[in-house]
Amino acid sequence: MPSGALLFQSVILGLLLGGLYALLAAGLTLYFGIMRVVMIAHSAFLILAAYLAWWTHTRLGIDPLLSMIVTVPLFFGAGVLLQRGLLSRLRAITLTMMSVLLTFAVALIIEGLLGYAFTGTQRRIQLGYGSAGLQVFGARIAVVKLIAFGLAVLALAALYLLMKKTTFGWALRATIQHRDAARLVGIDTERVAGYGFGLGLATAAIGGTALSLDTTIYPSLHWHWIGPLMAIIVVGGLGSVPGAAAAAVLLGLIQSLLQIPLGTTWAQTIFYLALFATLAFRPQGFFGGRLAQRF
Amino acid sequence: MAAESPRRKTQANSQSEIELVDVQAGYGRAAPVLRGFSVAVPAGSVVCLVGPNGAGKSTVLKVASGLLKPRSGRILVGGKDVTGTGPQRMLAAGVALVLQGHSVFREMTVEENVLLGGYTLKDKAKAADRAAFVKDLFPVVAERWGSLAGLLSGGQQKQVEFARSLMVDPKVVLLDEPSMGLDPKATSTIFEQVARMRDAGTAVLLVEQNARRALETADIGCVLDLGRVHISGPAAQLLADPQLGELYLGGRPAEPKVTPKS
Amino acid sequence: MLSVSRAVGLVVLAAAVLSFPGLAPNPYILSAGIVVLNYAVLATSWNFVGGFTGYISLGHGALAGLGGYGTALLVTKAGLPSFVALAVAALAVAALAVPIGLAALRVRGASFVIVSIALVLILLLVFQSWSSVTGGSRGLVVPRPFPDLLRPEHHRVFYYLFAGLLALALLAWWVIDRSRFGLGLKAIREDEDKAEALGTPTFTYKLIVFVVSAGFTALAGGLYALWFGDLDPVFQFSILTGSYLVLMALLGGVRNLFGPLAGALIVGTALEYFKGQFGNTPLHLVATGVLLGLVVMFMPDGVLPAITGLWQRLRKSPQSSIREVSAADLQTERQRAEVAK
Amino acid sequence: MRSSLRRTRWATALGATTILALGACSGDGDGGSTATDDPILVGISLPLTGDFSEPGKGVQQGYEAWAKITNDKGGLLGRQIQLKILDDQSNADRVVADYEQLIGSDEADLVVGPFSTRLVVPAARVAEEYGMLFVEPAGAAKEVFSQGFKNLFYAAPAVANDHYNHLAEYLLALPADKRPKTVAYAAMDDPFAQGTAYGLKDKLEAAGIKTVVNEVYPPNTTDFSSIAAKIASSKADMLVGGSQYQDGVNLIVALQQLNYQPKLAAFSGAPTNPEFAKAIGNKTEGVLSPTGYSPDAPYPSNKEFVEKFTAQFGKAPDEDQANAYTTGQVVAAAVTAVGCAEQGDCQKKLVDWVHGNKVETVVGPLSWDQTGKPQGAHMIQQWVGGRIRIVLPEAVKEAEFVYPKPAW
Repeated sequence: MPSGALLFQSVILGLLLGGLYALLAAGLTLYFGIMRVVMIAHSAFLILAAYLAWWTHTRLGIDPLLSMIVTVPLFFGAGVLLQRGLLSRLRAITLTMMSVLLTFAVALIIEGLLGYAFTGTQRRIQLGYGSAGLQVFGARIAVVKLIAFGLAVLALAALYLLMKKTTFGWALRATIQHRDAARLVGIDTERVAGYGFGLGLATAAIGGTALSLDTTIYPSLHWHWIGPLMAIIVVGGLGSVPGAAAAAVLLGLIQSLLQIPLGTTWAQTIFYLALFATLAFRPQGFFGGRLAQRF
Repeated sequence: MAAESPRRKTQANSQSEIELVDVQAGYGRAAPVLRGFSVAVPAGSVVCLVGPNGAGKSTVLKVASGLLKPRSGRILVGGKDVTGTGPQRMLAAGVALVLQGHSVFREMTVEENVLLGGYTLKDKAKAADRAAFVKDLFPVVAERWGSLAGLLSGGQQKQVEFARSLMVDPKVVLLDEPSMGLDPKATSTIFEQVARMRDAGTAVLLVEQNARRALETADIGCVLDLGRVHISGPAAQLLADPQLGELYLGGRPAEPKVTPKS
Repeated sequence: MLSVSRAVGLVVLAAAVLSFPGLAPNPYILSAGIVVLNYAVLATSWNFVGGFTGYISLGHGALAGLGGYGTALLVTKAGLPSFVALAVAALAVAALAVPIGLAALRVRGASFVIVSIALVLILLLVFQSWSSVTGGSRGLVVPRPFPDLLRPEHHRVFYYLFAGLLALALLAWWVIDRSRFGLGLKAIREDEDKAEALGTPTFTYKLIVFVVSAGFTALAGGLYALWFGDLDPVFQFSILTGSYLVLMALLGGVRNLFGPLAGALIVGTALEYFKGQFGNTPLHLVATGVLLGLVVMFMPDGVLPAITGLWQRLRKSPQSSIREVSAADLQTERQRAEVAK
Repeated sequence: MRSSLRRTRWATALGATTILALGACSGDGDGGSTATDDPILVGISLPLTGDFSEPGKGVQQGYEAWAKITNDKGGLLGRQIQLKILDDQSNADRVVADYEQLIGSDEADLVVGPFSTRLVVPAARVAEEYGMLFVEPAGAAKEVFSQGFKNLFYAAPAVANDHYNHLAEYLLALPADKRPKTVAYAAMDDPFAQGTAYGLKDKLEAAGIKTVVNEVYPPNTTDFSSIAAKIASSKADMLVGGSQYQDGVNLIVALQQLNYQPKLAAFSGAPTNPEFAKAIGNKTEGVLSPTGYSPDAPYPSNKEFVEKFTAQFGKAPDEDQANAYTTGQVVAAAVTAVGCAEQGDCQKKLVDWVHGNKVETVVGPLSWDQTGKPQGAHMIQQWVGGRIRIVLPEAVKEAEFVYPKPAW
């Protein structure tokens, strides 16, 4: 029987992890909402951002967080280009299937280029405060994890405000929810879709930076992330950002707790079990989102 | 009517708000759906297109709203030729389309839905004015102002869509099957609202399966078949025509029933 | 109906495939031939789902892995003879495909792809972790079905076994293609809602064809395990394998009987070429990615339809004196040369 | 490319038809050359890309150093050594295809092993079935030796399970009240890494030392906080990590974050890495690691190896390079003793020779049992005073064993 302290520690770790999952899943949800695109390359971009953060720190000697000044706009632009230049040119009838393959190809290209530029060696940022921890009600929280979590929360909050309070956010939500109707009220849905993609990819830039603070990175790491993220967006209900966030935190928590009795590997299966259970019993997802059944 | 647009009053009947002239249109390389179709919607009137399935009714609205470019023919809005411009331009010219089925933004509030109708308005004050106007015109919209649009009943959603389309103060609203999927009670409400829109000064081009009910509301009826106008005339006249009734309106006129005309 | 030219082509193709072992200069080339045949069987099996219904599965690598492990476990744990184990394993995988299909096919498009990816990842986790049965990361050794054969002979036998399996898969595809069942499936590909409205039992059809596809994939995976001899979860349950199959089928042409086969030849060769070309850098991944991207963007119907189209155009206008030599032309030539050799 | 390497070595052995066939394929025009002045082609497949690429490249350097050093001294049997290295992309399918190609198509005279247990077994099977001698630098897990291979030899002092033998002896010799009472194990799901940790676990458990945590994590694990939480919560006296490099570092950092302070911490792969100290914030004092190789080891050939390797690559060799070099040394010893290097009957003679003899190498004298398992043990190194030093066995120690270890 695990001790109370270990349980509490695991709950904290699960929440911290869930925050990062939520941010990353938000990006995937955006793409899906906008174009019904399952963006396989999202986690490859995530690793790319982590590498850029690592590079910033190792080669330039400055704080990895500063890399976001470059990566966030860069990824935004890349997202716009990806949507306008490639995805929007696919035939509408086979868009969902072909976009999977196209983004898969993008993921392979990123992985290959990362391996070419930085070799397959595992990398890790070594921060002065890397091993520091805080004592909180008997649990210890690593400072770097807290920073990563803070980044994720800030980014999610910013995303929320953007979606709720700005004209662009309204236009983006309208485009996601009913593209034709959005066009008919005068929204340039093509452009909004492009920016929406940029926004999604920008979350990967932030997520990647957060990720780089406390884990090892290597070029093929993105395969490790794409599964859980896919599971999260399905469980949350394809297309629903709040649903994805809820599913992310919940699954992160369950994963963390399951690691106590089951160990690392078996605990990961929770994502896929949740995915299969969702599709078998409630294909529209557990937290809203009405698109799953149709698409 | 409490909420009438003064501008429209002065313009009434001076000309057609929208006019499609000899339009040929179709999809891809297939044979044209519309073959020399013409219709005019006079200011302050409801024009109703009826006709069998596949006659091209929805295509007319796609052309009129700029979603589909005609292969030939002209589209005039307020007398100006706007042929071949996209939906954005058509909206700016004063043509708003309300799609078939449900097209509210379900995960957004009624307020957000309606205000998005004024997305193209630069003038904040005007948007606020229009919002007040449509809230007045559609009491349901005002009542459910803060709720998620997806939670409203079908008829209520349709009214939100009407309200949304009126935000830009269009000259003409195109309605594609507004009563589709609604129960008879909601259908009655919707047609009442169509009449109110007209009375408030917006011309309406209406496409309906529920032809008899629609013609009861409309001023002018057009029977569309095989891609062109078959018969057109005052709606009441079409309703009364027994032959037409048999062909296009689903049998003989029903037993005289009380229809709420406003 | 087979036209005369088709029949001749078929005979030439069969002759080329069957004479390859005699012509291969050394066992290495023969083993490379087996790898390509294995890819061809897998891509053709994939095409039962991908080609007929338009559902793209990135998870067929996992079904092949299941076939491999199933065969291996039935041989080592249950003591079945190798080829009995292969048949039983394929049936078991086909049976397992029913619940998988029930979850994956209830939903359309995107979710299906996600499920197919998830299938690979979860099986990887399970086969890695459940090491008391699967051997986990220590791997699983599959006993040789013909322990007395020397390696070159062993290759030769398996070459013909794979060729036979390929013929069987192609035949099954051909039969379905011509059946009412196939017609229903193709209706799903074109417009699933319409197909459903017209009374096609779309779900049942999709499920049946998914099960057939899974069965053939498992046969290929199991046969490969018997030939190869070593199983490791990391290599058996790899998304990359699945993506190669998709690339092959798509490149060759998913609506064409021989599309996946042609794709396997081209991609198999290309993968070798990339590996040789980029040496010890991971740029071969980039090249594969670019190839996949180009196919998706510019040739989603595949090379065979492109070539057929070209051929028909040439035949229609034989009077055009200058024959344009396009990339597709060269490709045809090269392929013919390859098939003939 | 391949044809230029193809040689006509079988000329006398296999008769006229073979000469014709090979001559036609080779096209290098010197079909009449006699076997003795041709280079000896050594075929190797290594993971130069993919998951194992880092150690794979280390092994490559070891082989290259061996070829250069041997060739500079006049080669083997008066023939130059020519390496043909293929990239297997860390993939078992590839490694088999590579050895098929090396043996069947390139007709390598000798083949030596790849990196990682996962790739050694399939590779060894190809070599076995073509009757080739197969000395390998990296298949340390016990499974490698239970496959019934007759031609396989592991060119290192000990298999994974025996790496900690000296440490186990030391701990069990301590008075009962000073011994660690509880141990936490965390091992990567990899036959080699698990082998090292479990070899020690078996011995300690047999002596009644309790296992309180036993975690296995997949090779791609990047976040160790949950595993660390379990270990920290167990308050185990001793920590044993069956690790390669980065996972060991990650686990230590995660444990530091939780302020877990064991009395003893041993990791199989990480502490000998030159970047280890910096990676864990220089809090290395007392961390243990088994090693099969030390650049300072007194064996005769080692001095030459370290010197020439450093000249060639600008840094001292570590274990991966040394194991590859050792592999070369074993093969060279066999070739020199038997007097041949080619496919066919010669291979059987080479195998028999290795089975029956002891070879002096840079990791010490090596001999093997019938399964190809080496009969030795690893040294135990420990970080003492900011450097990693040999502390066990007593006979070769460079520093005193520090126990309990200071806080990190």
